[in-house]
Amino acid sequence: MLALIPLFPFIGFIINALIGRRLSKATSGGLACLAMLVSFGVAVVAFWRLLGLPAEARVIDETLFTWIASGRFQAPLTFRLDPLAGLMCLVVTGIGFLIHVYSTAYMHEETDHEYARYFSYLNLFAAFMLVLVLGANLLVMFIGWEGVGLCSYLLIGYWFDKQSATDAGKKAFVVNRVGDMAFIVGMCLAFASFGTLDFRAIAAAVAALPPEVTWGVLSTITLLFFIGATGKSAQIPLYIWLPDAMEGPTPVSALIHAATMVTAGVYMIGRNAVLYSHAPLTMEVVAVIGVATALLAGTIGLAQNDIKRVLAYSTVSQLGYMFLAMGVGAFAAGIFHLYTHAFFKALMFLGSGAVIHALHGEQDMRKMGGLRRALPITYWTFLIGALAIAGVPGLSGFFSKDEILFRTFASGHSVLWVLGTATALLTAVYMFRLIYLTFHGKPRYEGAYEGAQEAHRAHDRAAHAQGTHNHGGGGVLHDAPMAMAIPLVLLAIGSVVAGYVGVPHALGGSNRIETFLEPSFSPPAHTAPAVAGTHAEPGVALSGEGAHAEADAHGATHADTALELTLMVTSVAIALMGIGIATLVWLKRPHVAAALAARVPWMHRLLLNKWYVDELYDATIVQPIKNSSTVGLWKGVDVGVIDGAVNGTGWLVRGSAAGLRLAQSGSVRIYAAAFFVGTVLVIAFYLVR
Amino acid sequence: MVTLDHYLILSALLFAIGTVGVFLRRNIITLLLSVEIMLNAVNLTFVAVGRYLGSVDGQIIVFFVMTVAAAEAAVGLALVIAIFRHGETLSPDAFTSLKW
Amino acid sequence: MLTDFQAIMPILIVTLSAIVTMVAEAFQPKQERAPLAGFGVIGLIGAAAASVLLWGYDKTGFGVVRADNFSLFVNLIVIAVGLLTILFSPQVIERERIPPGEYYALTLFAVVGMMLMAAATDLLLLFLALEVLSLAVYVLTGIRRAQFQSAEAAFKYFLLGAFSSAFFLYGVALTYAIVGSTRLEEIAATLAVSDQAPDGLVLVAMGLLAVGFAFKISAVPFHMWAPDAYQGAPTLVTGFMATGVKAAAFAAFLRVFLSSFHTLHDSWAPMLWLVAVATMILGTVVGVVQANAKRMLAYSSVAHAGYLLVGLIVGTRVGEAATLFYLAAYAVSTLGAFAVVAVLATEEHPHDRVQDFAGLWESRPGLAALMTVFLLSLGGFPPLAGFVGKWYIFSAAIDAGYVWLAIVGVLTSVISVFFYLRIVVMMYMSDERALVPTPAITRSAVAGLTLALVAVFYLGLLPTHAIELALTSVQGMF
Amino acid sequence: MDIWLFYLFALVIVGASLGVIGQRSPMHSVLFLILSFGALAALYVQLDSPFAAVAQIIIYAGAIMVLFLFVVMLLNASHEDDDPGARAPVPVGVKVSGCLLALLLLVELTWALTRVGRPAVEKDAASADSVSSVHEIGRVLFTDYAFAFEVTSVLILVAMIGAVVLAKRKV
Repeated sequence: MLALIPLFPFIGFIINALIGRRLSKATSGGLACLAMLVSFGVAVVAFWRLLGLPAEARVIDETLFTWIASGRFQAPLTFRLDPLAGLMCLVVTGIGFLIHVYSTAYMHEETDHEYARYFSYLNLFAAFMLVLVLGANLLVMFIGWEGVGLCSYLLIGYWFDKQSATDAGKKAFVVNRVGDMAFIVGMCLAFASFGTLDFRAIAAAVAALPPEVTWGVLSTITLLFFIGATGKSAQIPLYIWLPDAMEGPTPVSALIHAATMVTAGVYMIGRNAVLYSHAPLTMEVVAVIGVATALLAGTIGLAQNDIKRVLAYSTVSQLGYMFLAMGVGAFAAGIFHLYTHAFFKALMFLGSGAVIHALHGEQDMRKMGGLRRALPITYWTFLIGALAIAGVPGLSGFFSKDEILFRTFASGHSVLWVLGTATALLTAVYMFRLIYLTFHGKPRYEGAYEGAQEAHRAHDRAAHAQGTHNHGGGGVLHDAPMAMAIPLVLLAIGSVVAGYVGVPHALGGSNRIETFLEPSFSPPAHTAPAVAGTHAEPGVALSGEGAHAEADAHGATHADTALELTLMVTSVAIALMGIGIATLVWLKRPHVAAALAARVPWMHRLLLNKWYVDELYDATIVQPIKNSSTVGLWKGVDVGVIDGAVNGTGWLVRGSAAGLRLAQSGSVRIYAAAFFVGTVLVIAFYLVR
Repeated sequence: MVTLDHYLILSALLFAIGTVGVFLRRNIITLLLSVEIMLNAVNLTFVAVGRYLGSVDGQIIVFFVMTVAAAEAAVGLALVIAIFRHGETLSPDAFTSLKW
Repeated sequence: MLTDFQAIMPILIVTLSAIVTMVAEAFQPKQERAPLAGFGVIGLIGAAAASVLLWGYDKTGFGVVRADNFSLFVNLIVIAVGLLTILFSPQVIERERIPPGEYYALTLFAVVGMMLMAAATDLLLLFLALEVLSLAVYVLTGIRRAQFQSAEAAFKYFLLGAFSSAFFLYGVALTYAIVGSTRLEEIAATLAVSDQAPDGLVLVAMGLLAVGFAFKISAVPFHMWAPDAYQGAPTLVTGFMATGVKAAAFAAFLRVFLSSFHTLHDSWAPMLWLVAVATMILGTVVGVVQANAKRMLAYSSVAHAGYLLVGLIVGTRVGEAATLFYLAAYAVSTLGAFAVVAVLATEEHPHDRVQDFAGLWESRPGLAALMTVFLLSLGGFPPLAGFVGKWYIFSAAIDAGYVWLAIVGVLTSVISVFFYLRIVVMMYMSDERALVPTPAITRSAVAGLTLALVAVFYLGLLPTHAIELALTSVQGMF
Repeated sequence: MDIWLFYLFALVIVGASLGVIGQRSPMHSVLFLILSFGALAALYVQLDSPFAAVAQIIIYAGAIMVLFLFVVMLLNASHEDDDPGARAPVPVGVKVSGCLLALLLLVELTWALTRVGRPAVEKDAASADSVSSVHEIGRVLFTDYAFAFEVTSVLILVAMIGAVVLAKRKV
């Protein structure tokens, strides 16, 4: 049954890939949506069955067949549904389905052919993502891990006639490969250390060990996995690919680069929660990197003008939050945020897609404005998303973000808490900056002018467009069509209500989601007593967090409640302050923004240029390689490819370039010389020993 | 007194001379000849070692090596003829269209 | 006597089929075409059957040939390689005007040499087998005499091959000088009793043998011939030598170094460690910038030699089994990829540049999909054959403490994906179309491609059986 | 006496081999090589291996070298400077580094060969008869080496097919 969940999208992929070119758009799109819908249905049923089990026994294992088995080397192809995987499955299939539906409208200008190709990639992506989620061991997860990376590459570069798109695809792929490498090594090391790759077996093996206070093998494994996660989930230093990934079609950005794939890193850490909680040193690293990424991306998001880039940096920033949660041991809170974020970020991406769609591809916010009246559905749904991400009470983002900040503070990381809260402020500011620039103020889009010329009756009003004008571009602007509007509305509803599964105790809720997820983060039941003992030890405040969460589930103490309420009020105040600042600067007094930029130009330039990180990479890695390879090495080689590939292989290529050029000269003498040098060296090696 | 080492070192010297050939000459046939020198150097080792061990194995192996040398020479020379038809030249430096 | 012939039965069958092929061509009537490929297929299937029947008996023939499970496993790999090559051949032979009788006979003789290399337990016989194999492959490389590149490739390969043979032979001679015999078991016995540190001459002899093997498997820095020979040879021959020759050379390498010289593992492993690292890095780095698909695959095969060396260096049972499994996985993937290149070529256009693959997904979706699978398998993409092989080798390495070797392996295989994906990207994501007409594909080529595809998925999804076989086959070897 | 003969023949072998690679006419190279082979055969005789010596003369100097000579004549490659494809001489750097490499190899081999712990072995006169016995050679060749002998037939067959395929004029 579990196998059916990824199977349906996979069938959809096969059909669209093989005969998609002969199908009409409606058929191929419908097929892809149907595949996702059925998959979602199966996921719901499976989830329902999971809920029917007693809390401690909520695990459904399904071994399809023994993939690799010989001696010590065991890796069955097993899918596993536990609370964590169940939640992720619902998110992936549910939101995935909505995005498929949205895509049918968004992509309708493509040819039949391209349309089928698009949906086949999208289905394939969903299938791999579900394999990643459902995999019961590292190797199966790795199938999905690699698969989603590949699909992401194909989808970012989907509009391959656009140079920037193919470049972005390559960049994403290169950066991801760096992370994957660490992941594979970590996997090998984990196998060498535990003799198994099954998550539960590893958890059971680790649970018997004391937490690793000094650097050791557990820390190494977890750090390697974390590097893998930074690649996939766009954290420092490997975040640079995600903003560029916006070159792909917007629904792809929504699905892959906001709601699902990028969360794979967070999910993977959640899967290995027991392992991580035994490596407190890595946990610190995770937390610090997480909050640093959150803050950095937040500041960059403040100055971007491309609507999708703002959202992209916002995604990086929110992912940083999730890693912060993971790092302080609040696994459930991190996954909770992952889940709520999926709703509102998908919503906002789709909303931005509707805007871009309406403006025929315009993405620069400086050329938007005043779209509120023209695109009411988009506006209102987008506003809900923005309120949710800003952390306004009552919406989903509020609950999850607060939970993370509370846990961070409660675990004694007050500095990280301050930084996290500062990021919350930034989030509110840049989100509402986006809202105001896009939907409020004077229309600045070309259609506002052209449309006016075409539509006579709107001519005058458009020419004397006022702040409140609404018809100027209205003549040519269309709000989202049905297939786009319905997903927006559904996601907006989700963004509001999704948080209510995790109402904290401090507000009289029962935080059901944490209680529900907790078994996924503890070692398998039979070793539970040993773990409890370990957690009770005083030296292990960090790893004990899971246990704390459990304690909370049963009833928080008064002090905790008071603290939580205080923090909550603080962050609400911060969020409102952020919205207020944005309102003041970009809505009420737009000139203030310009003045601010003029007053502290270096700051503005720094932010606008993304802290010059891309330039730094360019100067330290890309340029030296370009220089060394243009010095006449490998003439007539596709230069674009060198650039792309060399980004990652940089120092390797540079180091060996001179010798290699000399080497393959085509002269048999040189080949023989290399042979003799080798022989002489081999013999010398033996003789000097 | 001629010891085994005399023969072995002569053989090593001969082998080294064979290896130099490829760097000096501009004629494929001479390159093949230097391979023959190398094979003969090895043959000397076999015969000498066989003699000092008091067994005929060394000589027998030399027969096999000669067979191999003959077979290699046949194929090699056929290749030389084939390649000569293309470029009307026997210089190894003329054959560098495959590179990088 | 009967045992002797039983042990060489697979070899004998293929030899006979090679001779039959040759004779049949000589005596066929002018207008008719004898089903030459058929004889080869029958012979190879017969040899495969004989290998399966011999499984587990560990027969020894003439004192110098061992039909143990190890050599039988390698037999199966090289038979598969030969079979696939022959299946792809008819179309290519027709197009390139290659003399069919000689072509098939030489291919089969090369298979004979490969099988003999894996089975030989005597260094002299090993050398002879190496020569049979090499001479056949040199000629196959240059068999398109009308083409300059083919002749050049054959010449380079031949000249360097002859040099490397001389070095190998010198190693045999020095071994003979020390041990007084060329039999592997006597070498092992002599080395085992000398308990003091190995003297320099043993190590030099071993080094020269290693050089000879390293040349055949195209390990750095003995690889220089490979890209040129691979590019210039007819594409199918390239596939054949990139897989079959490598498999046979590795089999002999494993047998010699892990039986005769196993006691000196601590001496040779560090040197091969360096070679393996250099091989993996160079093959990958230079592969990234190639514009010719065949040349790129050549560098890829250099890099793969590095991964295979990892299994040899590890030197444990698991490592050996991993090497064998990897050989099988690598063979089917590589052969499949080369076959796609080969069947796409036309008389005027070799279709071997990376740009030639532009838009293949539009014109030949089936072939594009096949190529994707083969390339992804080579890149170590789960759940395909190449991934399992890599995973198996690298985890064996980490298990045995060779962590850095595994890290270099992972790093380079991660990078290597770039050059495989370049072709994939060309096929799917290119708006320019290579306006090259693609030829019709014969039924036998379709059958061969399907077999290779099935094998890639079989070894990727259900590798257990093959791994078990590989493990059993290395058990009785030493 | 023995040692002086050895040095004489060694000198001829080395000198002739240097002649093979040291001058520009392939024809002369082949002739030098035949001379070298002749001297080598003399050393074989000194090593009580007359059979190897005879084979060396007949097979090597006789058959194989004649084949070479034949090809040299056929292609009319009398002098490498006359070759139209050979424009520039081999760069001195390549020559020098090649010689250095070979020298290094020689030093290494000599070092390894002389550092071996075993004493300088002498020929024992007792085994001279058995080593030079053609009867013994025949017996061992067709018992211990019978299979290898058969394999050489395949080898020659391959070489034959190969030579025909590569060198025949019409496709």
